[in-house]
Amino acid sequence: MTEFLLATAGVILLTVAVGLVRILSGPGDADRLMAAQLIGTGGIGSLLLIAAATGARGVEDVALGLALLAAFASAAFVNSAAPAEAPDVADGR
Amino acid sequence: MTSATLAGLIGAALVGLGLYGLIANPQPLRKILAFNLMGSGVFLVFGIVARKGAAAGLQADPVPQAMVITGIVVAFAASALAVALVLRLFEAAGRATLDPDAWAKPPDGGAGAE
Amino acid sequence: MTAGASAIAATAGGSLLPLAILLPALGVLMSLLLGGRRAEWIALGLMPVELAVAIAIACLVWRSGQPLVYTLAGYTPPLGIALRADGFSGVMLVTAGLIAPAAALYARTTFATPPELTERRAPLVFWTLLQGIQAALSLLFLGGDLFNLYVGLELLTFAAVPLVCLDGRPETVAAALRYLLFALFGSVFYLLGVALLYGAYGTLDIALLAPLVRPEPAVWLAAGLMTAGLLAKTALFPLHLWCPQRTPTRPPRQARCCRGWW
Amino acid sequence: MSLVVDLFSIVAIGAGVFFFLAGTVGLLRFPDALSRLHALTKADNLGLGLVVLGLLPRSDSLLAALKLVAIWALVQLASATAAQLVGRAVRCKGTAV
Amino acid sequence: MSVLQALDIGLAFLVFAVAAWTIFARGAFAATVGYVVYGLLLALVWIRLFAVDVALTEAAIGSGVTGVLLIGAAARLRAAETASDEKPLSGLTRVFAAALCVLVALALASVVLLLPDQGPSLAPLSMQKLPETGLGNPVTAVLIAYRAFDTMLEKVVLVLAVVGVWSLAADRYWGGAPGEARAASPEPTLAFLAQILAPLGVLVGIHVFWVGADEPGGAFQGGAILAAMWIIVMMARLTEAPQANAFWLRLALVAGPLVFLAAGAAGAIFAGNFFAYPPGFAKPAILFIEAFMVLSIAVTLPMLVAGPPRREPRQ
Repeated sequence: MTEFLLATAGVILLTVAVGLVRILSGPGDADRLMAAQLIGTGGIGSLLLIAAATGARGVEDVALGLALLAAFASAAFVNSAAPAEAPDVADGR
Repeated sequence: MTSATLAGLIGAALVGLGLYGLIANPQPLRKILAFNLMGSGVFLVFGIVARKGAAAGLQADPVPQAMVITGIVVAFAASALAVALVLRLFEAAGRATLDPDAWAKPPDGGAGAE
Repeated sequence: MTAGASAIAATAGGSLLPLAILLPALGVLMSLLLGGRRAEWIALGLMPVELAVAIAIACLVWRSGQPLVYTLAGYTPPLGIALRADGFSGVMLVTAGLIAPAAALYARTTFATPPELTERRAPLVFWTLLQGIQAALSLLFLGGDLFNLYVGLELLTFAAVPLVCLDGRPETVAAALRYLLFALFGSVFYLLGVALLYGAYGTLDIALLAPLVRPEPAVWLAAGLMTAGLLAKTALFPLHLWCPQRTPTRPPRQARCCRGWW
Repeated sequence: MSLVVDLFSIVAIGAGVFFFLAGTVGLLRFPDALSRLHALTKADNLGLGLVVLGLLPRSDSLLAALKLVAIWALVQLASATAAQLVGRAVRCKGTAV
Repeated sequence: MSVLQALDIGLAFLVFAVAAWTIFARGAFAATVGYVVYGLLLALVWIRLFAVDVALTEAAIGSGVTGVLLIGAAARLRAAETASDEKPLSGLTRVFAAALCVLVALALASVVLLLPDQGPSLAPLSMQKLPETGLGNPVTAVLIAYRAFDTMLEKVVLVLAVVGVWSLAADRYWGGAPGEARAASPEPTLAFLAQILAPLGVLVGIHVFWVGADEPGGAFQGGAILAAMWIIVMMARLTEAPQANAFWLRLALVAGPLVFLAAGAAGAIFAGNFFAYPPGFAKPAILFIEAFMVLSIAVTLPMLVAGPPRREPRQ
C-alpha cells in the first residue's frame, strides 16, 4: 500500500510538472498564475500522499497552511494590478 | 542515494544557481529572487546536516532545524527591506537600476526626494 | 583560547556580557515604542550606562588576566550559547562605547525633533538604528557562537542599511540597495560555512571548535566561504563594489557617523 | 476490514490521479487562457477531492480527518476565487477575446 | 531503485528545474511566479527530510508571504522593466560567472557527499534536557530555551526591518498609513475569500502555535499564518492598513521581543541566568513568551509587506 501511495504521489507530481512546462511559459500572466494554482492543488495532494506513506507527523498542518495560502499569488496580483488598471488597453503580447 | 544526500546536492546546485542569478541578472528584483534561492539552498544544506544527525529517537537533529526557521524569517525581512528600497528607487527616479554610472547622469525627469 | 572547562564555564562578572548587548536592544524597542523626542533621550540616556558596562568588562578582563565567559540560559555549549570577552574585545567594546556618544553628540543638531512636531522621520530612525548598531557591535565583539554571530551580522546589516539612505535621494537609495545585496550575499555565504562546520563537528561554539578542526575539505570550503562572506560585508577588495564612495555624491553626515565604526 | 479500506483507498486515489491527468491534458490541449483555467480548476479539485476521500479512512484521529476535509474545502475556495480573479484579469486585458 | 527513491529524484529534478526557471525566465513577473511555485515544492522537500517544523515555516513564510511581497513588487515594477537602462553583462562575463558558480556548486556538492552518514548531532543532548523545559517538541525547545538569545535578537532584527522599511517614507507621510488610499470599494471576490478564510486561518494559526509545544508548529509558524490572514483582509480592502504612528501598532510590534527580553532579565533574577526559566515554571513561561511573539510576528510581517507609509497621518 505504501508503494501505491508513493507512486500516486509521484504521478501527480509528474502531471503537475508537465502542466508547469505548458503554463509557466505563458503567454500571459494569467497563465503563469495558473501555474501557482496548479502546483498548489497538486502539491497538497502529493504532500498528503507522501505523509500517509512515510508516516511523518504533523503534515496535515503543513497542508492546511498551504491550502490557506493557495489563492495568495492571484490575490496579490489582482491587488497590485488594480490601481493602475486601464480596462480597455490590450495586452499587446 | 538517500533523500538527505539528494537534498544536499540540490542545495549545492541551488547555491550555484542563485549565485549566478545574483551576478548575472542586472535587475534588482531578480537579484532579490536569486538571493532567496541561494538562501534556501543553504537551508537545504542545514537540512541534510539535520537529517544525518538523526539520533535519540528523533528523525532529524533539532538544532539545525531551529536555525533554518530563524534563517527563513530573517531572509524574508531582508527581502522586504530590499523590495522597499527598489520600489522607493523606482518612485524617486522612475527607474530601478544599481548601475552607479547611471546615477552620474542626471535622472530623466525623476523627482528628487521628499 | 583553550578549550575545556575554562572556556565553557561561566566566570564571575560574566553577567555583564549579556547586558552590553541587551541594553541597546532594549533601547531599540523602547525608542520605537515611545517614539518622537523620547527616542533621542533613551539613546543618550543609555549610552553612558553602556559605556560603564564596557569599561567594567574591560577592567575585569584586565584584572583577572583571563577571558570573561557567560553561558546564556544556563545551557553550556554545545547546546547553549556562550559569550566571551578577552582583552581585544574589551578594548573594542570601550572604543565603540566612546564613539557612539561622540557620534550622537555630533549628530544631535541634525537629528533633533523640531519642537512643533511630536515625531519626525529622520530623528526617530537615526536614534533607533544607532542603538541597533551598538547592539550588533557588542554582539560581534562578544559572541562565542557562530550562529549567534550570524544574527549579529544581520542586526548590523538591518541597522546600517537604512542609515545610508536616510536623506532619501535616489543616489543614496541605490547605494543602500547595493550595500544590502552585498551584505546579504555575504551573510548567506557565512551561513553556508556555519552549516558545513556544524555538519562536520556538531558544535557551533568557537572555543569548542578550535581544538576539533582538522584540515579537511569541509573546513577549507567553510573557511573560504566565510572569508568571502565577511569580505563582502566589510567591502574589502575585490568585493568593494557596493561602497558608497563609488557614488559621485557621498551620503552626508549620518553615513560618516556610522562608517566610522568599521 | 483492512483489505476493504485499502481497496477503497486504491480506487478513490486512482480516480483522483486520473482527474489530475485529465486536467493536465486539458491544459496542454485547450487553445485559450479561459478554457485552460476551466480545465485546471475543475479537474484538479475533483482530483484532490478523491485523493482526500481515499485518505480519509486511513487518518488516525477524528481531528486529522476533519483537517483533511478542511484542506479540501479550502483548496476548493481558493481555486474558485483564484479562477474568478485570474479570469477577470484575462478579460480586462483582452487576451481571450 | 525503490518507489520512494524515484519520487525523491523526481522531486529534486522538479525543484531544480523550477529554480532554474526563476533565474533564467525572460520577465520578472514570470520569474516571481516561478519562485512561488518553488517555495511550495520546497515544503515537500522539507517533509521528505522529516523537518515538519521547517516545512510549516517554508509553506507560510517562504512561499505564501514572500510570494505576496514579490508578486506585488513585480507587478509595480513592470514599467521599470520596459524602460530599463540596464546594460546586460557581456558574454565573456557571463561565461566567467557561470564557471565560478559551477565551481562553487561542485565544491559544495563534493563536501556534502563527504559528510559522514551518521554525523555528529546535538539531538541526544536536546532530548536529554527536554524535560527541564516541559516541552515535547525539541525544535521549540531549541528556539525558546537552549538558544533563546538568538531568537530574541532575531525578533529585534524584525523590528529593525520595520523601522528600515518605514524610513523610506517621504517626510510628510511619516506616521501615516502604508499603501495608496483606495477610493475603490472592496474587491468583491477577494472580500468573499477573505471573509471565509480569515476566521478559519486565525483558528489554524492559533492551533499551530498551541500544538507547537509538543508537536510540529510553534510561534513563528502560527504567527506567520495569522499574518497572512491580516494580509488577505487588507488586500481585500476590508480594513485599512493602520497608521505607523498608532501606539497600539508599535506596542504590538515590540511586544514579542520586549516580553522575551523582560523574561530573560527575570531569569537572571529568579533562575540565576539570563534567559533561564525557573525549574517547574518553564512551560507556562515559554507559552507566555510565545503568545506575545505570535502577536508580534502577526503584526510585523504584514507591515513589512505593506511597505513604507504613503499617506499623510491623520491626527
